[in-house]
Amino acid sequence: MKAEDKKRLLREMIFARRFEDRTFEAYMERKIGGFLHLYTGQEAVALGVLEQARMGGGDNADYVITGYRDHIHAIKAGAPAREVMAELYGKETGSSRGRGGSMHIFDPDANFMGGYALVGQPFPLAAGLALGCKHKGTDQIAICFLGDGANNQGTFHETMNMAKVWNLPVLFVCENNGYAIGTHIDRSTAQRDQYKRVDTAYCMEASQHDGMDIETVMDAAKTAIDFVRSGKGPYFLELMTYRFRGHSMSDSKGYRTKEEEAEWEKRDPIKLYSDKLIKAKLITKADIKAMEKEIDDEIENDIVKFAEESPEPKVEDLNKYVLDDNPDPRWIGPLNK
Amino acid sequence: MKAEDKKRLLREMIFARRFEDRTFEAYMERKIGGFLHLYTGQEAVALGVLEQARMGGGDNADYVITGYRDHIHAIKAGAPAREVMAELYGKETGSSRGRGGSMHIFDPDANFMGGYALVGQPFPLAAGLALGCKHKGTDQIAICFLGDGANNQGTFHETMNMAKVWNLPVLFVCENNGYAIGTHIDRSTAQRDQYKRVDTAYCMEASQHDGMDIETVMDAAKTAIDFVRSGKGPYFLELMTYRFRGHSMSDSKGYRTKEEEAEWEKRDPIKLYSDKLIKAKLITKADIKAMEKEIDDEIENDIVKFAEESPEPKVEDLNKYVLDDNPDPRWIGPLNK
Amino acid sequence: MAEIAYWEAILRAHDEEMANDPLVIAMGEDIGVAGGTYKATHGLFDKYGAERIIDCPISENSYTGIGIGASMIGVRPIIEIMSINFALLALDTLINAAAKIRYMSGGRIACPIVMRTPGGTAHQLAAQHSARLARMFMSTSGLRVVTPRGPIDAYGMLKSATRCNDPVIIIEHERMYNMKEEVPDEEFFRPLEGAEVVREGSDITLIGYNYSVHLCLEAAKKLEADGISAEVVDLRSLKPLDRETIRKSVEKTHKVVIAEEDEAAVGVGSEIMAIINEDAFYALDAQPMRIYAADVPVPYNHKLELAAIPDANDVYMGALKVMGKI
Amino acid sequence: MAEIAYWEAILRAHDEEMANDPLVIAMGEDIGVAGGTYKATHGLFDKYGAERIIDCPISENSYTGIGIGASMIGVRPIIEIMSINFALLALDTLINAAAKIRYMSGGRIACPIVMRTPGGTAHQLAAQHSARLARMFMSTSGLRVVTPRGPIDAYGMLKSATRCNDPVIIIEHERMYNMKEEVPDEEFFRPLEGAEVVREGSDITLIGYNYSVHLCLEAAKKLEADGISAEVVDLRSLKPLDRETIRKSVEKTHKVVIAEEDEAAVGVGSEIMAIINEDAFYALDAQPMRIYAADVPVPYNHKLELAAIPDANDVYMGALKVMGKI
Ligand SMILES: Cc1ncc(C[n+]2csc(CCOP(=O)(O)OP(=O)(O)O)c2C)c(N)n1
Ligand SMILES: Cc1ncc(C[n+]2csc(CCOP(=O)(O)OP(=O)(O)O)c2C)c(N)n1
Ligand SMILES: [Mg+2]
Ligand SMILES: [Mg+2]
Repeated sequence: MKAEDKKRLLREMIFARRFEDRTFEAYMERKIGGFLHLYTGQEAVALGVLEQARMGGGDNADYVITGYRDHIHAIKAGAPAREVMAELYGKETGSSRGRGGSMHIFDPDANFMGGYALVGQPFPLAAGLALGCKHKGTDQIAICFLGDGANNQGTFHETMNMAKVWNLPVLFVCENNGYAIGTHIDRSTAQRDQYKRVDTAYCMEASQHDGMDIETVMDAAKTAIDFVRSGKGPYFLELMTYRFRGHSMSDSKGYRTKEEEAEWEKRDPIKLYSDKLIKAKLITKADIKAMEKEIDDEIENDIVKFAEESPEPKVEDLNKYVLDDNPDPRWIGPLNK
Repeated sequence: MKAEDKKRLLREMIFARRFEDRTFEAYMERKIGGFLHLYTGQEAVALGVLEQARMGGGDNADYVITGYRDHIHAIKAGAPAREVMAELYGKETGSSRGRGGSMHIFDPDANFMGGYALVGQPFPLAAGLALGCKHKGTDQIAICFLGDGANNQGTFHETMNMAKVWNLPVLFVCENNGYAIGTHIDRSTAQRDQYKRVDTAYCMEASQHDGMDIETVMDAAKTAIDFVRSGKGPYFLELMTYRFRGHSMSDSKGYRTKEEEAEWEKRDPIKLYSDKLIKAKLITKADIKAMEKEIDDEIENDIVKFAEESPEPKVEDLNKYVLDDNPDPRWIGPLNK
Repeated sequence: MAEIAYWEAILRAHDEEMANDPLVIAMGEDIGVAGGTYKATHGLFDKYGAERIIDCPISENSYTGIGIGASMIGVRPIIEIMSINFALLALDTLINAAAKIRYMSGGRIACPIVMRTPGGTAHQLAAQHSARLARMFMSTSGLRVVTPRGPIDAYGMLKSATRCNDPVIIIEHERMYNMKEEVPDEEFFRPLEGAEVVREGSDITLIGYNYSVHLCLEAAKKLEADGISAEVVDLRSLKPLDRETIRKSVEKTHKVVIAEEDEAAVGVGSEIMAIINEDAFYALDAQPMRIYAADVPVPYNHKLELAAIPDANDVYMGALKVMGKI
Repeated sequence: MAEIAYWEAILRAHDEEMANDPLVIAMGEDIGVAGGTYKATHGLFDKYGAERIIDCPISENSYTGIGIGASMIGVRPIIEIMSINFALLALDTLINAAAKIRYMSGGRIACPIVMRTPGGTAHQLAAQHSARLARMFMSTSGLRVVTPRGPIDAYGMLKSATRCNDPVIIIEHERMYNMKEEVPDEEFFRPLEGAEVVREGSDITLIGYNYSVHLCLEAAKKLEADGISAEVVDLRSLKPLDRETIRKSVEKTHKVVIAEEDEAAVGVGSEIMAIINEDAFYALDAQPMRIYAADVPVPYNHKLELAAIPDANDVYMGALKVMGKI
């Protein structure tokens, strides 16, 4: 990887962190409503994996889909950050035109096929996207991010099986942060190592890696993506990570210890990567400070400003988008009597 | 096992075969309606496993639950065969009072907790029965029979996981006959060996055995049941078998070859066990003929007669059994105004 | 023009739509090698191959979800659920995903799936195979729900559903697959919206959908013998509903019976009653009436089963009552 | 007598019922160590332990099924589903198993489970967290469905539900958990059947359930200012429904508005409209009216969200219309 790219990647990580921090503030100011789930601490996972995929939308790019903790995935896939922020603000310029909110970012122009609140829903949808790619004969793949808790949904089992039986080009990325809201994985899941839930059970390629070190993530992702893209079938990639904030905004974190948090924070992915780049003399502390400043400016003066100034959806448009608003009367009718 | 018991067991197998044959006839005569799924060919599975469990109902006996192919399981658990037949005839004297039919035999007096049409439904219900046993502090266990096709339901995954996490006393018996209606397991299931779907994935004890040889089945079942009863948690027992008839009555069997059928019929569990007992000089061919005659008499003159002569439910009782018919007004009301 | 059965009509629509558009695929249990429980895809596996006629494991929620996922990028899956009772397993993906994705994405993503499934009571299949459930789909915004009453609609509506950009639920009936009707040989489409007056009449309106249209038609014949002229309306599309046709008919006859095979509570009949109250209350000359199934899980015993669901005579007697004849 | 919140009322009922009967257990996601999303089981994990306050993996269909299985042999599980939207995942086991097992077994096996779950729209949770869905349960025979409107019913009905031998679905509401009411200190039970006239009136009947009772009460106050005396009926139990109380009220006031937060199509309101037609058609002096949500998945944007659901003013305006005042 080129030095420039490494610096860009670090910038993306810092951007992700700052972006989420800023949404936190906006939530506190009641500019954002609903549930808000932040990706803080897990940045290396989505950014590292998607760095190895084809992003940006179009007929060549891969498809990305995930759960409700979706801002960073959407942005990395190519959704404009200002549109993501505008969505959180419930604006007409938002990725989902203000209809979806934080948990439901959609940007088909970036092949970002959505964030979903129902934890097990993205599995089959991802396999379906992969089936679509295969059916059309392209070499695009579908990438599905999901949590360790979500893996306990029945759709996990059903989908892993079909993905393998039909040899679908889909990469499942398990963001194993050890918790489903306040329930630790040991209390909910018999097999704590998520990749071991799929390797023998579905004869699927699967592996587990550190999700805090973005270079490790990228290496693992490259192997996985090459495998899937070459037509060998699905792959299950488990990345061990930790969320530094509560599950959503209303979380007291009473279910985990300060010691555990401190232990993980030592391995903050941004710190790890900064240190690496500094050590390799690709960047200085001062460069990073400048970068942070630039990011904050961008967030404040471009992204938040855009969100703040954008118009809300019109109330008279409430009934738009329920069904196709301009259907072909040949199929729809009304019936000719 | 005593000679007497071996002979009894052979008799039970032949009885099961003849009972199912007789229901086939009654179906052809339109005395039985709905869907009818016969256990022909698989007798060694239910009879062998349940021979090792505590049958007959009551506070000490184990609980049994299965799918729609349920006649033999119910009878072995202790449901009177005449009541099972009466149920198929839709009579008030039937196990389910004529309301359930072939797919829904229930006999709580025998701790037989039902046959269910929805293929994945018995998994969680079985785990729930086990949870109940554990909660009450008895050493009863729950035994759940289900097909290789049913294992593709999401409830399979969800239930295996919870059964292990909560260490429930439940034995899952997979009747792997290689088909789900007309779809061969290789076309529906990535991991053809069903026990390999659970061992690593849920850290569960699991093993695979021949399901046509009843002695093999009994040995495996003993190990499994001892394990579960001793409090070590759930066990998954896979038994390889074959159904000699179509899936249900309307099945043309066009999806499998005559050769495959012939191959399996060589290992007819009744033939295998008869031969063993004859070889061991515990029984003669003539004894078996006499046994068959006796069984046919019993079926015709007791069981079918009972079913034929029993009354149908009264139409005015249509609305009975929807809710508790004699509820305690303190909880139910109506509201005192 | 040839007389073909309901299942043949569905098969023909599948075949034509698959020939017309390579993006059309079919998914379901036993639809391929085994030819389909109701033969709706019979022979298509050999013609289109395993990649387009997809035999699914028994995983209703997820293969429906896979169909939805594929539809988000333009594939057009026709998904068969063997019995509407099993569709309960797929309600999450149907209601929380397919029905909502267009809206949640601000109109940016469509889910053009078709789901076909038989509802209804038939030959003693008992409680877990006899639900009707049209009501559950009809109450979900973001879905289209249609109920073809015979081969012409079964063919023409499946073709339209396949081309439509919305998720369409087609509710068939166990007892309709062998019903026959003359169907034109040339290709045609039947629209997914619009109720249809299938019999003109002036004294009373009988409203049905799916199988109950046939009960209404039979009752209308009986009423004719009594000198009562009954108009029969087939709702055809439960969602969106054609309120106009219902209103016009009630304004013409001033009397109405709504017949369905399902239980009454929060049923299609309740909704029709409610919209008649909203749209034509003052046109009513008599108390409107619902005909419906008993509020019980469907029993296995044949006599109980028959007692649990309405027949043409129940519709007929209901109409006489509304007419003040009994 | 102390003023307590809805969630505290539920917590108290849990605590008392668990103390009373060792066969009572609670199941759900995050109800134990984490104390419960709505605090309905707060502190009980420490008191009753992990075997009775069971934290479940995110496996709604199966842990509901496990509760049902346990109930078949006498255990009495109180199952929390975090949001009614997720209950769609458990509909198979609820509708095909819990609701049917008593009937299918000829009355030989009961399933005394309680399922508690909040439906309703609240603070911009968007389409996948805002469904109301009471209608889907209400249309299922074999279930009891209740909707406590405040702490007294939340406490007293949960206690009754726990002791009742049928599967009971208790539908709460995201916006009711912090509502307060004076609740007697001594133990009491509130029956699972019976609608309640929560405000007497003579000019018009406003019918609500769950959150919409509060909209009706607010509207009634406004109407009073206009000199209109509105009677408010809380349905309380959606299944079985207390038709008698509805009929009596309509026979008294001759005018009716039915208010719900859910979409109209095949809704609770449709059913109430239908039974009024059946039971009190000739008592109606004016066209009855339904007040309901827009037929859309609930949007995230706050203004759209508010526009999608009715408020007290909509009920008030509806009542004025029925009264012929506008
Ligand atoms: C089907 C379903 N059940 C329950 C919930 C409530 N819920 C939201 S997030 C969550 C935990 C998910 O944990 P995990 O998959 O590990 O993802 P993480 O939040 O850790 O990223 C739960 C239970 C839900 N959204 N969907
Ligand atoms: C949820 C559900 N989906 C589909 C069906 C239709 N169906 C009935 S039996 C069956 C095959 C089951 O195969 P398997 O579990 O292997 O049992 P077997 O019949 O071989 O004993 C199917 C698909 C059903 N009953 N339930
Ligand atoms: Mg997690
Ligand atoms: Mg099988």
